[in-house]
Amino acid sequence: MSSDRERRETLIATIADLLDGVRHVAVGASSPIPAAGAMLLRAREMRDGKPPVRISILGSQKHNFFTNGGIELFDCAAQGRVDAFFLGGGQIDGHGNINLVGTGDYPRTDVRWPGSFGSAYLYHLIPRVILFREEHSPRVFVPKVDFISAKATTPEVARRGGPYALLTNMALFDFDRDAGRFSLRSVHAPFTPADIRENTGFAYEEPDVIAETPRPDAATLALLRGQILDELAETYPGFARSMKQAA
Amino acid sequence: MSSDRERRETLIATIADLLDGVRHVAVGASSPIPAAGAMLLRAREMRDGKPPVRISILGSQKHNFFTNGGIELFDCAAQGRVDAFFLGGGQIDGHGNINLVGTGDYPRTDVRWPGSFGSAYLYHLIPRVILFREEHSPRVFVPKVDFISAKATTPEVARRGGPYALLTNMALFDFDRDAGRFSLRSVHAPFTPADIRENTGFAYEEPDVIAETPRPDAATLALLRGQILDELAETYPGFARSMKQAA
Amino acid sequence: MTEIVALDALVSRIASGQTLAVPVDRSGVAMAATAEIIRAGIDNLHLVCVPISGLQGDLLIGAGAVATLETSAISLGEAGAAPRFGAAIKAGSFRMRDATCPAIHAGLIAAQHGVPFMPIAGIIGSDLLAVRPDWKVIDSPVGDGGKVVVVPAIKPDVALFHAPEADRDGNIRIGRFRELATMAYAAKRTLVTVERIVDRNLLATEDSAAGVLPALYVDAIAVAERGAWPLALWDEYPADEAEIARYAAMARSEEGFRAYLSTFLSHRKQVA
Amino acid sequence: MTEIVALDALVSRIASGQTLAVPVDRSGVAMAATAEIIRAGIDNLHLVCVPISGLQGDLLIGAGAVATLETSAISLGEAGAAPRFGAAIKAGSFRMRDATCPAIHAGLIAAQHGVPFMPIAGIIGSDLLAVRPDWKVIDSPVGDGGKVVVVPAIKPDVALFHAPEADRDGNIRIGRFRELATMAYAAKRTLVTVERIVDRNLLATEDSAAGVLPALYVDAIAVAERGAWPLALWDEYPADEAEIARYAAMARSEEGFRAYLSTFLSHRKQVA
Repeated sequence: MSSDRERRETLIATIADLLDGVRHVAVGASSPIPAAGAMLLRAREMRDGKPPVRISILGSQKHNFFTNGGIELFDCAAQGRVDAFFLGGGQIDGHGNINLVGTGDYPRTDVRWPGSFGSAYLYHLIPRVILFREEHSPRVFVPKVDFISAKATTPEVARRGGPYALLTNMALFDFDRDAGRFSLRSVHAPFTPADIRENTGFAYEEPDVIAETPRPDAATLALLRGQILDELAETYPGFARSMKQAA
Repeated sequence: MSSDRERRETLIATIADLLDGVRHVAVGASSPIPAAGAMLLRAREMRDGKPPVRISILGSQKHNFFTNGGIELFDCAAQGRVDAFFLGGGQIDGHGNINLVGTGDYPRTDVRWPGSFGSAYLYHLIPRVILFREEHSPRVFVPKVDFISAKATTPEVARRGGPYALLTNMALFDFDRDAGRFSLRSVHAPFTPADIRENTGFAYEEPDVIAETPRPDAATLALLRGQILDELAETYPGFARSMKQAA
Repeated sequence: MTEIVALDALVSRIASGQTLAVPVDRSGVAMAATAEIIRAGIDNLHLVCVPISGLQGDLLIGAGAVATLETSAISLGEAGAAPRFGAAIKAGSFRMRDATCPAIHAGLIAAQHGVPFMPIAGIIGSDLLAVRPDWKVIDSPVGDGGKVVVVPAIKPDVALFHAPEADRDGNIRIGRFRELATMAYAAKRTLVTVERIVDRNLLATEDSAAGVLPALYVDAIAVAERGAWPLALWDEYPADEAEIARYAAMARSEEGFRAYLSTFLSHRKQVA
Repeated sequence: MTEIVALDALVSRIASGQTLAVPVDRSGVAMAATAEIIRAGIDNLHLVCVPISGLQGDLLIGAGAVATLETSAISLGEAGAAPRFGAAIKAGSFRMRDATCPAIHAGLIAAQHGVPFMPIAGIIGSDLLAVRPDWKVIDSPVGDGGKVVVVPAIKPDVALFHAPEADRDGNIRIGRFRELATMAYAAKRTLVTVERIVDRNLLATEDSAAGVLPALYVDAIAVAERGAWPLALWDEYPADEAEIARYAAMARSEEGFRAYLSTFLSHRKQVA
């Protein structure tokens, strides 16, 4: 149990690091780990006397400072007022394209997922899209997605948005927008670069030396286990409870 | 004074008749006579047990049932939810085109009026636009306007809106959209068809027999001088007062 | 003129084959009216989810009421995948029109403004463009002439939602859920169920008026207490997560779905 | 982060040559800030009136602060024509961009949605199309391909208005005057003067939140009591019709205008 807690803590702290410098981060509904990462960033910036960080949690009445209905997040992103967002995917390919629709031939797909949500739009408009998918397996990370819900790079049109990093249960990748491919940045203990190769269905850059994803330092852990879990409990009571129980 | 009051009463009653059958009429700011006509229609329909008539008075907080800001009237018209509206014009020509910009060469016009407001848009979208201009003179009613703020007919595009009638201090004209011209319907006493010819700078159809614009009947006058002036006083206190004083 | 009618009379204004726009779970879903739609046998609907749906969409699909589904997603949220949606996709039992959230908003906004289409940012490169031939990529007629996606206006025959309250004039309190207003602007008819009718005029003050859909856009209202159940109604009651989880489990099979539906319809009947 | 600053500090965020969007008289016009703009000598402005203006526009024109005027009308309403506007048109002292009300809204809405243009109904046949070469007539890429007008996005450098109250977080109460929100969404920066700062959180309830422009869009706020005077502020005070009539009379001549302006600036200074 404790290792699952440590895994989550590492993911949350890694997300906070990936968000460094953003002023406004939006988080989808039912995304407790990204939300916790954003809250950790906010708490750390406040502690350090830096400008405040805004967090919008979609579907939350409490963390909603929008007043113009469901379109406002999308408009806000189009206006350049959202710096970071999270997307997942039933499939993610080596070019950063994501599939939220299904596998096999459209429309009678073999497996059908809920649908593309706002991905096709937001991927173009939010500068720092963090791909977050806990399951790290060849069925998720494929050479080519069966359906492109949202395309990572489109040289034919100007865009400010796109993938920034890919975070999984096993590793952290950077995304190179010019090359249109991922590069392994660090591996979470106890996994090895060989584990990553084995579980990733797409090709990616692999530097000679691969770092281990750092564990959060003591100050970060204190913040995370205290204030952040309390804040999180307002929106994700079940998740906060399971993190506390694991302590 | 009494004749000025009678003139206004005839205009108001004529407007109510022109609005017969509409469910939603919008009235511009500072238009007490059109507003009074709309209120007279509403009172008469209510008295006769007919479906209610909605009146939107632009810029009025009291007669405003819009909640989406300044664009809502325009959207509402585009949705086909506004049946009637009033437009004036520094110049109105025989094709029904109106000029709210100025005379002479644009942009350094000899006379400059405020501007086109929403006319260029609403003329296309509101089925029953009543042109209302009290001054009946050749400088207003010209063969061809110097600047077309809003065009009356555009065979090149489908439209539901356009001029329905032209009401002045002297006469009432119908507008024939297919022919793109006005036809004299009635003349207000004491004027004669010859007066109209003399004071109208554009050509128009003139039937063999020209009716006299009817004076409001007793029931209408009672409604107008009582309930309508009271309702009007909320939005146009000065106008209502001057009508009462003239009694 | 807004009429205040009984729930079955409200729903009788929806005809089979019409385009029906419904909101996302959190904005106020007319679940009682949905039960009545199914009971009345209204079908062949073109369902437009603004911009996604959950239990309501899955129930209508499972009941065979949907001929065309236009949505950016169908999901039961915490309770997982929408089982009847998945089964119907596999069976090919309706026409699927996959979208992305802001494109559905944009289509309704085009109808709000009375224009045939709206340009929309992003989307280029997505396979949605391949499966939505009604969406076009054009060269922008202004500026640098770059590529931009345009989507056609969405003009639903009926917009249907649930709200906390209406006043006697037919004004509806929608709070910040302005997509409900957009749906109503765009739709030919708007039908609303409410928890209650209040005596005060909702347009009386600027504060209360700001969160109001005016009666002008509302054709009929019916009172349906707990009318969003088992979904949440903002400011009123939370979602009944246990009930939604029960649905998610039962609806995995066609038989389980039928059993759930039967109980659901009779439960809603009792409340009404 | 919204900053609460003094009026002169607020106005110092507007630079000569910028595009400044201001609302129609009834929506909340920042007249105190307008006096400060003139006093500070900010000029060469591209003034966008949303969608028309009155006293504010005429004062700025008379003071020589306007290089380009984009509006659907300038009028003092009951008090008649805007005299400095008329005089400046005759003198050709600024670039005039005549518009029609919904086209200005549409331009701002394009910026709100982050698209280069918006289609708009009507307008065809109007000479506005001749004098606004930035407006285009295109064949609709969807539907029957009929002609439709498109207008480019309007992205003001600064949106400036006056409202009754802000809370300490920077949220602004705008009631039903949603064009104020549209201006803020479209603008790079939004500056707001208010009658007062309140301690309660304006986003606390759905009712109050519905009439709020969130702090996210607001760069700076200054308190300016009776900050719309002599114009009206909804829910607060009516227009000072006598003062506006006095302006209308005095501003008929350049000298009269100068005299009025001098008194107006010192009056506003006293209030501030």
